[in-house]
Amino acid sequence: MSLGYYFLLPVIFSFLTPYFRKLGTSALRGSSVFLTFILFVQTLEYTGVSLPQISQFSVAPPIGIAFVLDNFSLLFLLIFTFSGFMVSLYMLWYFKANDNTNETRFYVFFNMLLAGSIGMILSCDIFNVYIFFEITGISSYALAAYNKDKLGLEAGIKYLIIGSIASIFIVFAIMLIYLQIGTVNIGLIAQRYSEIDPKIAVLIALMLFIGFGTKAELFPMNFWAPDIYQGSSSHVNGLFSAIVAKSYLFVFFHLFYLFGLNTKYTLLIMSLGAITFLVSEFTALNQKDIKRLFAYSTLGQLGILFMALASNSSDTISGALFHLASHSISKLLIFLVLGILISKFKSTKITIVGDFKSLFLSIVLIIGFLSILGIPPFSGFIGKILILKGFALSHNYIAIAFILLVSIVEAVYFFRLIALMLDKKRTKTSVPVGFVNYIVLSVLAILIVLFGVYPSLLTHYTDLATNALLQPHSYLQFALGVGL
Amino acid sequence: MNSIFLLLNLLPILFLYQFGGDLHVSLSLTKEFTLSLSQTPLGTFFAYLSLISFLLVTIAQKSKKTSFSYYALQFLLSIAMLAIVLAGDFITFFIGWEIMTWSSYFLISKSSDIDTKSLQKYILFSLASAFSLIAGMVIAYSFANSFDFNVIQNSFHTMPFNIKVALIVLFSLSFFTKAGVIGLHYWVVDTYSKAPDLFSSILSAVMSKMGIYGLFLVYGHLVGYAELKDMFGVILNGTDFGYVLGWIGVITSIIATFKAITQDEVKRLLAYSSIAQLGYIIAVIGMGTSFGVAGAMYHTLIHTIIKLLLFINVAAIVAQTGKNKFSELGGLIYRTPVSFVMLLIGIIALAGMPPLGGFASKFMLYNAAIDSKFALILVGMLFSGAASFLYCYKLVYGIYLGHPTSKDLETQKEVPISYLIPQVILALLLVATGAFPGAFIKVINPILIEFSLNTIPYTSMGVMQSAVGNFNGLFIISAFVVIFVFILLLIWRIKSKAKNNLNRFDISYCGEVPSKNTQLHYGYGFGTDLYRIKFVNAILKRSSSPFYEALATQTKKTAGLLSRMYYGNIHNTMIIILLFFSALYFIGVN
Amino acid sequence: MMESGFHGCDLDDSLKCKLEESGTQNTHSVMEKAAAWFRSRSIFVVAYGTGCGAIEMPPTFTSRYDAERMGVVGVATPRQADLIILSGYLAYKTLRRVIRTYEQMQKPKYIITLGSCPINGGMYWDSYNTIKKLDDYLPVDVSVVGCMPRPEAVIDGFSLLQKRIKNGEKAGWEKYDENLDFYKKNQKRVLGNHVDPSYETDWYNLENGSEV
Amino acid sequence: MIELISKLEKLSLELVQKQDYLYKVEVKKEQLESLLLSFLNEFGYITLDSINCRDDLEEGNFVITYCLLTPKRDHVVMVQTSIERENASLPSIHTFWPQAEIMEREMHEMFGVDFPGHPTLIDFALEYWDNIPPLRRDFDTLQYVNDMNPFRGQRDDALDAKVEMKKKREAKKAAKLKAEQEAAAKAELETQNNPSQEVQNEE
Amino acid sequence: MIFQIILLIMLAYVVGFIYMGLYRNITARIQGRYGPTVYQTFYDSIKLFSKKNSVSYGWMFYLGPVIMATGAVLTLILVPVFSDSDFLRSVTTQGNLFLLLYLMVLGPLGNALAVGTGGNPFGVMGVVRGLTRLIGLELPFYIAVVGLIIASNSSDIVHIIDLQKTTGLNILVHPFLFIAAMISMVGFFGASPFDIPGAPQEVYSGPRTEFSGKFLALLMSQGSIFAFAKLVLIIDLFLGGADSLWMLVIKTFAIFITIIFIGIVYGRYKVEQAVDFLMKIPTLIGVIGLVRIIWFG
Repeated sequence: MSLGYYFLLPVIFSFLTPYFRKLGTSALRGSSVFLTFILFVQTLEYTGVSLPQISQFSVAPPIGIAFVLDNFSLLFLLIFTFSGFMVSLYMLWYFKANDNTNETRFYVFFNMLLAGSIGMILSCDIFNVYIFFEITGISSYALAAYNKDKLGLEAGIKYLIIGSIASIFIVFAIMLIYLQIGTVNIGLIAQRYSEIDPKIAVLIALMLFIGFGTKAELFPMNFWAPDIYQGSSSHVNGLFSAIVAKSYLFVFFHLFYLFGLNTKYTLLIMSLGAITFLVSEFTALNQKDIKRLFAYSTLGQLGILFMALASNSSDTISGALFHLASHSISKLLIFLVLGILISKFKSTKITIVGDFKSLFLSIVLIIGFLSILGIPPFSGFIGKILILKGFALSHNYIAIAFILLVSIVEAVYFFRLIALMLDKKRTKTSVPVGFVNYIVLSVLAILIVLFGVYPSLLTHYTDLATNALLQPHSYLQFALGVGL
Repeated sequence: MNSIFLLLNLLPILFLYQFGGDLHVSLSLTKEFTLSLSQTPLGTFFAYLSLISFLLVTIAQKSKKTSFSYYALQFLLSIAMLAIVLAGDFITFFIGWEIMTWSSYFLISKSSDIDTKSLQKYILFSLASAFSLIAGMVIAYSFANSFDFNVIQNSFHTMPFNIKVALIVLFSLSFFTKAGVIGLHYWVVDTYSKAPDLFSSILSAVMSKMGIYGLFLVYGHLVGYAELKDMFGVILNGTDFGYVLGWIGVITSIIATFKAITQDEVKRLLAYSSIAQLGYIIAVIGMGTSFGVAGAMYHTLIHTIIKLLLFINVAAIVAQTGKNKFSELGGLIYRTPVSFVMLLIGIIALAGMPPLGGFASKFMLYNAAIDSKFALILVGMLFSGAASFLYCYKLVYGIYLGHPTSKDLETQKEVPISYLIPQVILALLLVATGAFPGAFIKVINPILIEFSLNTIPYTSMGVMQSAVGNFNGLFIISAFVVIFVFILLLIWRIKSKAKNNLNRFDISYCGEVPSKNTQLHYGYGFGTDLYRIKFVNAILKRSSSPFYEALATQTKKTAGLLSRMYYGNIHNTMIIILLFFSALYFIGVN
Repeated sequence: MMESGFHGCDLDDSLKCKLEESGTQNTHSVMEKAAAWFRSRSIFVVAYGTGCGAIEMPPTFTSRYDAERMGVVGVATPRQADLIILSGYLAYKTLRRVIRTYEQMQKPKYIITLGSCPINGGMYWDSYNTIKKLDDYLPVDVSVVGCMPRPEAVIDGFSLLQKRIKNGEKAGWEKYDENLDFYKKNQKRVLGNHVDPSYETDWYNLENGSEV
Repeated sequence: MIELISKLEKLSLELVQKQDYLYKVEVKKEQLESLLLSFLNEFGYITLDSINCRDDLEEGNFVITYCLLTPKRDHVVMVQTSIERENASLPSIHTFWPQAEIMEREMHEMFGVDFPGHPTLIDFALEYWDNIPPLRRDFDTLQYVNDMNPFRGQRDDALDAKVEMKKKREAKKAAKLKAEQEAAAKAELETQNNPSQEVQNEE
Repeated sequence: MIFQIILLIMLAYVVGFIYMGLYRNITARIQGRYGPTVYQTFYDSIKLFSKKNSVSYGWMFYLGPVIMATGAVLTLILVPVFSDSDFLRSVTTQGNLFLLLYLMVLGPLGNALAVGTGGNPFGVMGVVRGLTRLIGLELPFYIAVVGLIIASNSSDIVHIIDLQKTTGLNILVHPFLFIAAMISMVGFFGASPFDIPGAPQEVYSGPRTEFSGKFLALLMSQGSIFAFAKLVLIIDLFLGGADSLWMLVIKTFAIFITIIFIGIVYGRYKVEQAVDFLMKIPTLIGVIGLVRIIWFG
């Protein structure tokens, strides 16, 4: 299968969604599961293939699209398709158990979101990246608001405004690049980026930084994020946390290393990441709304990822990628469980985690929590220790101390939730889980444990991805070879 | 269920017995990490200590209704501890350490009277300890390029001095927190007192010993006592490092002892007592002499036995009566005589009284201090020992002696046999360690060789050798028994003539007749004298809780301040983004 | 000056009291004689200051008159005491405590009273609240008369008691044991149904049937 | 003092001066509590010296007197009230003056006056007293004492004091008489036997 | 050896009782009284043994005094009574100073158990006061003992005695330690100003409140044996031991009379005052002696 189908299939499915709806709800839901399953299985096939690979669609040269898959994007592709598959399975239960009036709308934008985010990581043309960026953005605005409730609509509008601002910066940056170099091919830009007038180069870098940084929720451009998370449904939050934020992160660092910005801006991004981590974890302490709480937690983890990915050392980046994958799985798990709880209790107070009675949900939720905290034998621990080990090897002890100290703050609210869950004095209501969810959540939890006890499963890919990120010459070769 | 887990608990012991001695297994986790088990004499000692403790506690659980998850978590905990003590590298050690942390957390949360605050205290301090450990281990990794203990040990002397100090401080902080050194003990008391009654015995007897094991591992194995001496220099006959640690231990022990006396809750008293006893161990662990290590090892053993005995005893009483305060208990001596005798043996050993094992370990500790000529530290240890008589007496008086404070105590039955079996075993162990103090030297000597220290000469089972005199445990215990029996026979005549079993209200009470409503149990009054002694008052009125509470409040305030940024006004967000961009641009361009 | 007790009761016809004459020899063996001698040489006193005579106790025991040279020494608790000194009138309320204290003492035990009030009520003869004859309720060994007796007289009382102990004469506590019914009946008469539970004997409670 | 008199006049009460430092005011039982409160709060009689009770058996009354003092201690005001002997009851004033608590407790024990609202109306000096309260005049102390505590009888060898005194007096008289007689006789004898002595003295 | 032990106990019993009698007699003379005879304590003891009955509150009430007496006898036989003699040498070599320090507390703890069984709150108050006082009391004594152990590099008493023959008596060599130990000894003998546990005016007679007759006699007997053992320990540690019976009597009497003279002129400290005092002055003196040994010895 050509790489192009990664983009095409979701788009087609997205457009066909209303027709599926007419065939019946099961056809609608089944189509989504089918699509994500196909994509996931296809991605798994790519793990055994030598990379990078390229495929081109030329409408009429030079108009066309070229996709390049290298090891770095493969890791993200795995995460995205897997998360998408899990969410689509989860939705089987969700729309059965809940109000399904907006079902069609959800599936349209869900498929679109997949298309956009996958396109963003595969595209090797900066203008196409922008287009996919916009597709992802629009579908996320719509997903945030798809329920048409007050909070959701507010979130959607806010997201839209912020998204537009970010787009403006990116468009300007691309424009400047094109004016300076005369190409939008990432490979060419990367090769000739050093030729740009330094002042303009700074401007371009900053504009890209602001644009993608805003979307990737980096401090101080992330003040909007908690509102969006609070307004959206929980499974949408899972998508935001596991796919959308990660796709922006991908582009951010992909360009960061390709354009050789790592020599100048490492310290800036690392410190901003650290501040993001610190501020969000502290802010999370006082939250009373569970979705908002995990929004801050997501911001905090993104902070660590920014710190580690910008660190310019292969050990740390490998650890960060592991952590990224682990975080995606864990956060997805948490948000999906929260979705079950919220749909039961019709409330988003943090006390709902103390009100339910279900051994299975408690166990998987605690596994998710402990994994994010980085406690063995769960996958988060491996990620965290790899990051710390990387920092230690580069003798960056301040970063180690910082991460560990703030992690204690993080532990405060996570264990407050766990204590709430274990509190026997609260009256507990039993919560129906649903058959599909048993599978989905078990798979996620098992993966967390599996990566925790047998990390080489994942470290293999993260190491390859790190190499691909830091030594991008083969990627560049392919990107340059795009004959458009 | 109980018997299944009893067998399951036996398995690791049998495994260790069968394959033990020279166990070296390793399993590659990633290309950097390996999980490896490597058995050392030190680890073997601690492994047997913890596994047998778990076995005994499981026996005691027979008559207490316990859920499957409780047993499973407890078994997981025992395996985690086994992983800690047999670990050959830091990754295994740390994984064991963290599994221990969270499995014990869930076990503690199974208690009926646990509250969120205590749970938070426990887990945050445990995590702080773990993070301190993780910081230490990654720093060590950055120089040794391996997490393996042997590699780190070999490359330790090549590290810069400040890194060495940082490593020692980080590891010490981590293990001190687990052992509950004063200042870092904030979690200990609440946790021990609110955990499930039988699990408190594990917490105090075994889990705190993991901190001690860690200290041994770091000081004796990774750093090495010779290296410590080289690094910090020598004071008197010991190391500077040992002197500082000595004072830390002694101060811990003194403060905790006085705090223990004023407690009203039985398990809180035992918790403080646990802190105090671990203070002794910490006081001698850094001395870097054979006697220091031997004393610390011996006291580790004895303290484990004593605290298991006392906590199981108290758990049985709490389960039987449903009361856990001295002011609510009392007068159980003739209702539960066997329990009383067991507790009596426990407190005699805890106070360090001669015929039992408690004295043997104290003797070793004191000899260690004498050996290093740390006289003031020795005086401090003796002083704390003298003060500990008060809480020992409070323990036995408050529960068993005096008057029953409520009616149901007067018709109490003896506790179930399953509680008594482990107690009897432990009491016999205390007698045995008292009678044959020399036997343990055989266990210690391989550890001393492992730490490349001189071995302690072994003459016979009954005699403990020391630098300044010998302690013949066998002689003392037999002399004690002979004289005791002799005097008992002498006054047997008195017994036969005395009016036995007097009504408990028939006491000299200034001509008045106490009634059932008269407060005759002195459980409340214990320790109030201490508040009037200036020095002790200065200790008692101070507490670490204001500091930690202030820290919590300040954190909360900071959080409140920071969360104001996220108030959701989209205009401001836009302005901030633009301003940030322009600021960066001006900085970048210039 | 001294008067030995047990005279009042046999005049009261309603209350039968089988009291022997004082002065009966009670020690037979050598061991008992030796023990009696040691007993006379060492008398532990609990001084129950019931009335104005309490003020005579301090000079008796301190430097001026120094009862300790006779082996008479004060102790704090009735458990250790051989002798109780009742120094003055006894209200009913006090009597109740005195009986209790006496019963807590260990045998052999003795009573010395000071002043005339314990003998015949003294100046409180018509009080609604004071007993007149102590020997109806407790066996008095030695009564030292006077209002109040000076320390010399008290010491003379001690020496009389010592002499009687040394001679092995039958002491009050033996008579108390033998005539428990008599004493308990008298005690019950003035103290009503509220006699303190006696842990020495359940005599009272058997009759009364009330709870201990 | 003038204020006090005028205030009392308003209440149609009369302050009678008994001695130069002693005043008395008689009130009815219903007025008592409010009057005492105004004495305490308005006129500054912060000291309750005593509460006395007199048993007017003939009139069937208890006369209760509260003695009040100011901090100057220059005069005493006695507030007097009389109450029925049967089921005697008074409002408790322990909330005004705390010392009244123990005074009322004693009065309850000795006279049987009830104080509703009093926190500790338990035994004071007596224990388990189940007779008429001992200071009531209808309680016959002598009868009670004789019933309870019979007098100590005589000794067997005791002698009748009157007879003995008479005997003693007679013996004394006789002795005196005898002595006088003897003296007279002696003097007579001497004058008879030694007439020479006088002569010698004269010489 | 058994014979020797019995002989030693008899000796301690007699000497102890005579010293206690002397204590009362001398106290009386200082107070301007005639005082009891020297044998008065002996009379008391026999009288108490000949009491017709004594109360008991169950088996622990018996075992308490027995533990106490065992502690006293064990202390006695472990302290070398005669230097340069084979008298009980095979036994005394088994002991060391740490052992004795703890054996000295075994008695009070055994007593405390019996008192607790007795159930009299006044008794327990006395015990608590006693144990609280012990906190202060032990401190100077510990300092003195630790000082001697470090100075002579042995916790063996025989060795300490022998060493004094060459270095001179410890009372002269380590006067500070001696003063500290003596102040503690005043308390160990229950003399003023540290006699709060049994203060009759406050808590009946403290720990002994419920003990009557034969139990009290047993307590008194063990007290006198124990007193003798403590005196012997002090002369062993500081006065070079005794090589004959006469030296033993003279030296112990000298120590004993000092304690009497200290005790007689002081009033009674409250328990907190006692501990406060003991933690200040004697401790400071002891620490001076200790620092002198460690850093300048």
